Amino acid sequence: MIGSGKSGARSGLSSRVRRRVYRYIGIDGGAGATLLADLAGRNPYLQEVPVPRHADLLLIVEPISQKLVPAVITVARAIPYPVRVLIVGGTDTTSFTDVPLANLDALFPEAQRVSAFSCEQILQTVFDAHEWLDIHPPALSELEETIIQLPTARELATEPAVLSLGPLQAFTSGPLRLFLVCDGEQVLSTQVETGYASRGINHMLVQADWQQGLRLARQFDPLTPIAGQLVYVDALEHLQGWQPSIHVYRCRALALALERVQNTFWWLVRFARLLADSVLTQHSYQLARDLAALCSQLWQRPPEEWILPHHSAPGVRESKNTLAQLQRVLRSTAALQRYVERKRGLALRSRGIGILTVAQLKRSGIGQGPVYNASEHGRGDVQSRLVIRARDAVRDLQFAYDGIAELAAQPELDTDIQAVSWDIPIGETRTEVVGPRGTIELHLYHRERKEPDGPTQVVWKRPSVPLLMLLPELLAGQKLADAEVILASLDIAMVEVDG
Amino acid sequence: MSWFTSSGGPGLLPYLLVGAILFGIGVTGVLSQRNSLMILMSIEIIINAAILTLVAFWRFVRPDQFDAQVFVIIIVTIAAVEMASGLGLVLMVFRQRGNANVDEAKELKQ
Amino acid sequence: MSVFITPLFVVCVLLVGTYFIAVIEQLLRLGLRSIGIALTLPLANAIRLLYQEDLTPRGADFFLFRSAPFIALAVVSLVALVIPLGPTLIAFNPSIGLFYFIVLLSPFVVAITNAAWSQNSKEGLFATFRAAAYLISYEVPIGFAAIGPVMATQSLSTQRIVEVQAGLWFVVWQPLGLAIYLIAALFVSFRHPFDSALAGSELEGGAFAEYSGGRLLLFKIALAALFLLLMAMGVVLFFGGWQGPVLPGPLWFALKTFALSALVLWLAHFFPRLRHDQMLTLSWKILLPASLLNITLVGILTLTIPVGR
Amino acid sequence: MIGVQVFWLAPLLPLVAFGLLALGLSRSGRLASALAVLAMAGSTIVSVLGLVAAAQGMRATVSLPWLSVGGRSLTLALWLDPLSALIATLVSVIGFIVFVYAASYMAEEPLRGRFFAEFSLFAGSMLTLVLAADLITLFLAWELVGICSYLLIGFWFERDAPPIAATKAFFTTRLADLLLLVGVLLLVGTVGTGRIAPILSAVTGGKIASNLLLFIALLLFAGAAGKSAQVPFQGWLPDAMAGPTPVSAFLHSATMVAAGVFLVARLYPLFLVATPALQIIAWVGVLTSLLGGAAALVETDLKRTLAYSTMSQVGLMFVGLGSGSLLAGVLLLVVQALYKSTLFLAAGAVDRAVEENTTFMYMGGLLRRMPFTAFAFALSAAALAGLPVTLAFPAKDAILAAAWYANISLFSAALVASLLSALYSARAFSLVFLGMPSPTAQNAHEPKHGLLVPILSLALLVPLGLLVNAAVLGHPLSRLLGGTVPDVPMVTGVTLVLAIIGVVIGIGARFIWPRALVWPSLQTIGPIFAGEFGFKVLYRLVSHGGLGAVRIANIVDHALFDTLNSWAIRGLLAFVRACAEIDRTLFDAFAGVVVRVMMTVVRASGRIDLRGFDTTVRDVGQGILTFSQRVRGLQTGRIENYLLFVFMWGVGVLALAVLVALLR
Amino acid sequence: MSSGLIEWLIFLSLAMIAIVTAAGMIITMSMYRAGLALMASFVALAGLFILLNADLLAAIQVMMNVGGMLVMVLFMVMMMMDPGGEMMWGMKRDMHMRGPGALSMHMPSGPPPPEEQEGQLDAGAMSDMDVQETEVGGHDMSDMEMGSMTPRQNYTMMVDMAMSTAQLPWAIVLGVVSALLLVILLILTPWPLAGIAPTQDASRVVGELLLSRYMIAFEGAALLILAGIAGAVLLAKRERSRVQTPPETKQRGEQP
Repeated sequence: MIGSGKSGARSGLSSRVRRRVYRYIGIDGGAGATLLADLAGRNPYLQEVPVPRHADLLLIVEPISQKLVPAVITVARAIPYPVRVLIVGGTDTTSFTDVPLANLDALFPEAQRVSAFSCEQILQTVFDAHEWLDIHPPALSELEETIIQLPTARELATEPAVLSLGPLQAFTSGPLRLFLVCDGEQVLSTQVETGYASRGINHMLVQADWQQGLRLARQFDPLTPIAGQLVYVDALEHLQGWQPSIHVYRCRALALALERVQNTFWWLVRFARLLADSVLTQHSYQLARDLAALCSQLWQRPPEEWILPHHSAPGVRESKNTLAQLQRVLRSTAALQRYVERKRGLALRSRGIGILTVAQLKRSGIGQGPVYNASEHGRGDVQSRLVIRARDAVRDLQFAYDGIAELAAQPELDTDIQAVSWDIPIGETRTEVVGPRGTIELHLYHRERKEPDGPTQVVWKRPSVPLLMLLPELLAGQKLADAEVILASLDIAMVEVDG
Repeated sequence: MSWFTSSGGPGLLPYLLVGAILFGIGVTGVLSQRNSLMILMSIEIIINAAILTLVAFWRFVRPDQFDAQVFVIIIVTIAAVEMASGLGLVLMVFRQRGNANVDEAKELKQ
Repeated sequence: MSVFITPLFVVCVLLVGTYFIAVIEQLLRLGLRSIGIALTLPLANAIRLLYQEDLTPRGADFFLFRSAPFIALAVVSLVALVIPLGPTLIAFNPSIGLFYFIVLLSPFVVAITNAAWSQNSKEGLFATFRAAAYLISYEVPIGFAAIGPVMATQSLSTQRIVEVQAGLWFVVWQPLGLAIYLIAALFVSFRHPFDSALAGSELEGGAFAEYSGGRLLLFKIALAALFLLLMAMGVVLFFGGWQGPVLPGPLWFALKTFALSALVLWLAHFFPRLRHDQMLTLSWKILLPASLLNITLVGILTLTIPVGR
Repeated sequence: MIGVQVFWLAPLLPLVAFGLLALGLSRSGRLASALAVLAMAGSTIVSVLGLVAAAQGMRATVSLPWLSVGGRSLTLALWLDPLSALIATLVSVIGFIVFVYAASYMAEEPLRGRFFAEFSLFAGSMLTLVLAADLITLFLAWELVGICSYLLIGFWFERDAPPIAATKAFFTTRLADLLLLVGVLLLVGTVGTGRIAPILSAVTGGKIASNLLLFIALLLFAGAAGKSAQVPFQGWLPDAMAGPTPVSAFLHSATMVAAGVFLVARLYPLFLVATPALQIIAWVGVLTSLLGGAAALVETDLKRTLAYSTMSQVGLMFVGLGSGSLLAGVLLLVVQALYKSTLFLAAGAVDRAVEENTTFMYMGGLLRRMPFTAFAFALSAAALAGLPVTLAFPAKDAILAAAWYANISLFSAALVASLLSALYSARAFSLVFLGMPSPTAQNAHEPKHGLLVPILSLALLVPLGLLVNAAVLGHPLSRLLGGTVPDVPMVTGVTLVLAIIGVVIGIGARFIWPRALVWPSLQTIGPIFAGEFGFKVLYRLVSHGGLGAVRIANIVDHALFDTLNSWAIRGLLAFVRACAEIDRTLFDAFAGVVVRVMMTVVRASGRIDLRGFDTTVRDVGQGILTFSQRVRGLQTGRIENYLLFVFMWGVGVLALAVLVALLR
Repeated sequence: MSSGLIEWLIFLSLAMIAIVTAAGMIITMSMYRAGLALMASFVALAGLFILLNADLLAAIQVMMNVGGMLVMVLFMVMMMMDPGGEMMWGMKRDMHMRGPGALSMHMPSGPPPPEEQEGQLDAGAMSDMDVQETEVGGHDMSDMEMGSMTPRQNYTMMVDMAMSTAQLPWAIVLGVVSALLLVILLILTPWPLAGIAPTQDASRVVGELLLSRYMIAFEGAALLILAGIAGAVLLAKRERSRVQTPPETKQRGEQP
């Protein structure tokens, strides 16, 4: 029994009774998967519901692309009166100049706003806001249709049912729309529609100088900012021909590993909620929370400040306590791994479905990442993906533990070189970093100087894309209830795909 | 009339009348419906009319002997079986030609 | 006069019981330490739902959509009548009480299917199919599991079943029957591991996807009440109903019922939600043969050792 | 005495084993064989106990009420009396050994789980048959045995021969069983109970009219003849060799063919009363024996030879029974079971040794290569020949003596038959084990112990029987079954001389014509015997009758019902068409006439107000035309319309009923 | 108010329900409603059984028929090509759930109106119609408004949606006639009445009867059920529905 729901409900019983229950449905523009996963377990008085009809609070996490707007409006209209809307806009949407993003304040002028990206603030705003204005969602404008090619009733011998999941997905991080053509409970064919989370970063990275470039790279996949930043920094350093010190390398590796573990945990939380496996949910949620707390007070300065070209890294803060905590997290992660491997109930639901062979993966150009490892070392089904991720988490934590112990032993050598604003030299480079979903690769070409100065061409190799391409052949023939589980087990980040 | 009321309450005849009316409705359904499943359901109505009559007779003619109830149980069972096999047949028909309408089964004519 | 009072009493008991079921659920979600929240939260939720507007989706089958929750409630309160709360405290005591109980379980599913169908969406349609499939597949095991005590008692009257267990509870020598009954009961009342017709996230809430406000509340109450009643019937069948040493009968009955439901919910929360075909497999390939086996065993025991009579 | 309490376990154990195997334990063949062997061992012990108890003069009956529908109550009853105990012991002992043999013989068989399930059922049902105290029970067991033989003979159903042989056996015996059933029902119906003891007492008490009794006896014997392959039902026996060897061993020794003899022995008093039946039995027996012996003499296949020998031996048993000596027949039954099973097991070993070939041409000269098998074979062949080493000698002697007492011509025929048996047994032995080895026999070797041990143990039982019978106890069988073994010294001498002569000739022939499989002196008459003695057609008919019946049923079904349907529909259509025709011609014409008349009238009285007439006329004509249209439309070929007609008819009937009610 | 009067009231209401719902089953447009109506009629009959002190039969009636009808309904929903059952698959419900359309449609009489060249809409086109997805969840075929259709379309749609065959009038006549005849027959026949009420506990007696005197019938019924199950399974069994290769997925936001 891990006491989730503590922090919100600290105040006494009386206030609890006075407090009202909010049942929210979250709309995730792509950046907010972690936030929503965290929020759902924070406070029992703020419950997440899967269906708009049961909700009375609409929680929108910016940025929302134009394409997603109709869905948002539909959901808002589906919520019974009285409707409240809360917009969470942590990231600076202003910087995305290329693709026009939805202006939610125009859509819902009565909405409350939280400009920070933290659960505490959201809870505070929700519970302390006594005057909610009622929302009058705008009428649905003209929607573009999607034509689906169906098998004819002849070859089915019954009527095909087209089930459209999304675009607001509980199974992927970020919006994605699936059309499942079902014969009864069996999925016959799938049609994927993407582009709901596109912010046009690919365009903007070109002609962005390196500060903007760094910021955009961090935004590239909001779930793994460090990885994105790191790959960009590596690229720059490679172009410049700098060699950071071993200490810096180690610190970067540590930060990356911790981020990987954290992603895995939050993904696991969402996955467990999807399976309605409460034990797993509580376990992984607690782990994720602990690790998040740990990371927040691990470094002397947050990573995005010191992961810069030719910067030196800071040491870790009060080592004893952190080490003890990390030890604890490590131990319970091992326990989690055992649970995932042994639990029969979980295996019932996850074994033997969504099997991906190595050949398939190779064909679609996947040679690394947890999914590939699962297919290579395990049976390649959903359960083995779970297990592999858990093992990776344990390994990464072990690595982090050793590294931090070492760092704590050494005296910190933080001689901060102020980064002079230099420009990107002519040249071409390709760097890669192991993110939580696989290797992120960056190709930077820079041919000639121009104003504003930025690389000529930027190509990201994103691990989620080929998985998405695999989806239709993976889902064909699966049970309807399995489709979502399989999709979730792939852990596709739509922001990464859409860019 | 003694078989119209018994001890103040409705007697044999009212039940029989209800049965007759249900029978008529069933006949109408069997003859008029276009969909074979609807025809099956109309047959069910007819069967239930018969059952009602049977029970009424049991109650007012031989209440001391429970054979009628046994018959009713067996009839209900057999009706269920009939329903099951009928559904199977209709399913076959449906698979062969895209629908289960009787008025498009004209093989007798050709 | 008691003819009118007892049903009223039964309904009140039912409401209290549903509240406690909800509390137990919250406790399982939040953990034992936040008992205070668990106690207040159901009430808060209920109030919230009452405030909410209740919508009828466009193109819904108006009549069915509106009437479904009331059908469910009506069925539940009819079912409740045959539960013996005490030596004399039973609203309606026909000679075929147990049969009556089991028979009335299927109209409840009709209510669910109505709700699912009438909301004019594919998700609802899938939910309809699933719920109906479950109806067929659990009616048999639960009936067979309930036959065990009947064989021992040689009577279908619930009151009689309880009286027979004065000496020895049936659970002592029919544990298999109890297990089958409890699983099937979870099945019947669409409880957690078996709730893919109502909460399968691929169906976005399935049968209740379009319900909101008061009707949703009614449905939730009906579901919880059905589960409570099934547990109560389980107590009647296997745990000697209101029989108990010191305390008055009704109190014993309440204690046993809540203990049993808490236990079952706790056990259930260790499993992830099952897939529909897994549920059907469980029912047809495991529960059904097991219940037949149970009947055989009980028959042998009843004939050899005169337990029961 | 424990044997009395538990004897009913003897059939039960194999049946239970079958149940367990059928419930799915037969997945693993090893487990299945172990279980079956265990069950047989258990029932062996039980039946031996029962035999001991019976020998001490104890009797017991267990009965289990089966169903009591329609006033009469049927019970399944087993009882323990000397005969049943003896045969049960025989069956279970041989069964046990054969099972052990089969466990290693079928070791490579993928489906041996199924095999052992059926085999245990076979044994169990035979034991039930033997111990049955009730004719109904006996008949049930009888049918079970038939089914099992079908299943087991056709065990290798994917080959060509076995299924045909199985069908043949099944239908031949079925034909006989039908007669048996009639007989049993007659008996039960007349006596009023199914129990054997009261029936026998009733029969001996002369409660039944003699001619009816004769009829019944003949019917019963027909059943017996069917099971134990007597003329004219013998055709299935040689083909039954298509089954696995253990099956043939069991089926020829103690179970199937023994069943017929057992039935006659069981109801022997009945036959004693019906004397003509007894004579018929004797003659049928001797005929079968002669035919079988002759056929065995010219057969070129080892197992078939043995099968024919079985026929002849069983025929001799019937001779014994028919000529009034129960003891002789039963004695030969017991002994023949022992050595015949040995012979078959040995034959199975030989087949294995020469690469699954069963004809003589692949054998020969195996004596040096597989001495133990040769020894066992020789021992039992000698018994078959009637040499005095074995218990077989007194048995045959007794039978011949009985025949001598009964009828001189019968005796001479039986004498010839026993000579034949000596000849063919010697011939078979010499063809297999003596002379030049054939190429396949070059590298033959002893079978593995799993096969050898049962063979030897059974073989040793054969002479042991003699000691037990003659020396140690002095005719315990006669003491057990009552009555005395008929014994005539002269006959004994003759038999002995004949047997020796036959054996010498048989073995000598091998060296005179070393290459010949069939002795040249028999070449001419060979074909007559080789087949089924002109009964071929009958068997073809019977065996293919099964499939034929099904086909015929199909044809009839199609012909009858389809034509009926089509007739019905065609009739309906014709009716409708007729309606259409009628109104097309009649009404239309009529309408035309009316219209014309009217028009003339109208035209004639042109002055009078036209419009009224005109409209009415047009309406009439129009109405009639539309009506004819409507009626023509009846002929749609749509289901629902025909349904409509049917219901119209029903309503008509209803209206008739109402009229009747109104008139009353 | 006497118990007899109460009994009369209950009887009348139940009989009313039974008859009206049975008629409604034939009349209504929606397959699902038809099934429900039949179910309701059965339940009302069960009520009548209780009035006739046959509680056991009432329970059995409910148990057998509610479940059975539910399955029936599912079959209808699954395999009604005519829009009555197809509404879920993307027809506008109000078209036949509200207004006069709520009653079942008949075969249009008379010859079909002439074809139009453009925008003609036959059954095939209709079944393609629900292919188009328009929004999350519910579907809408606004171009299928009754008003906005040419006569030809209207005719074909009427034919497709018709629940009853062209011989409806005959059927009604026959039904009425048969009912009337039955009624007359019933009234005319003198029934031997026994003025006593049943006393024993039905379930026990019936159970004993079933297992003693009617055992053969009982076993026969069991056998029949077995045969029925086997036959139904055999008939309804179908080879694994083949899963054809998924259509090309179009990936937006994909730069080469």
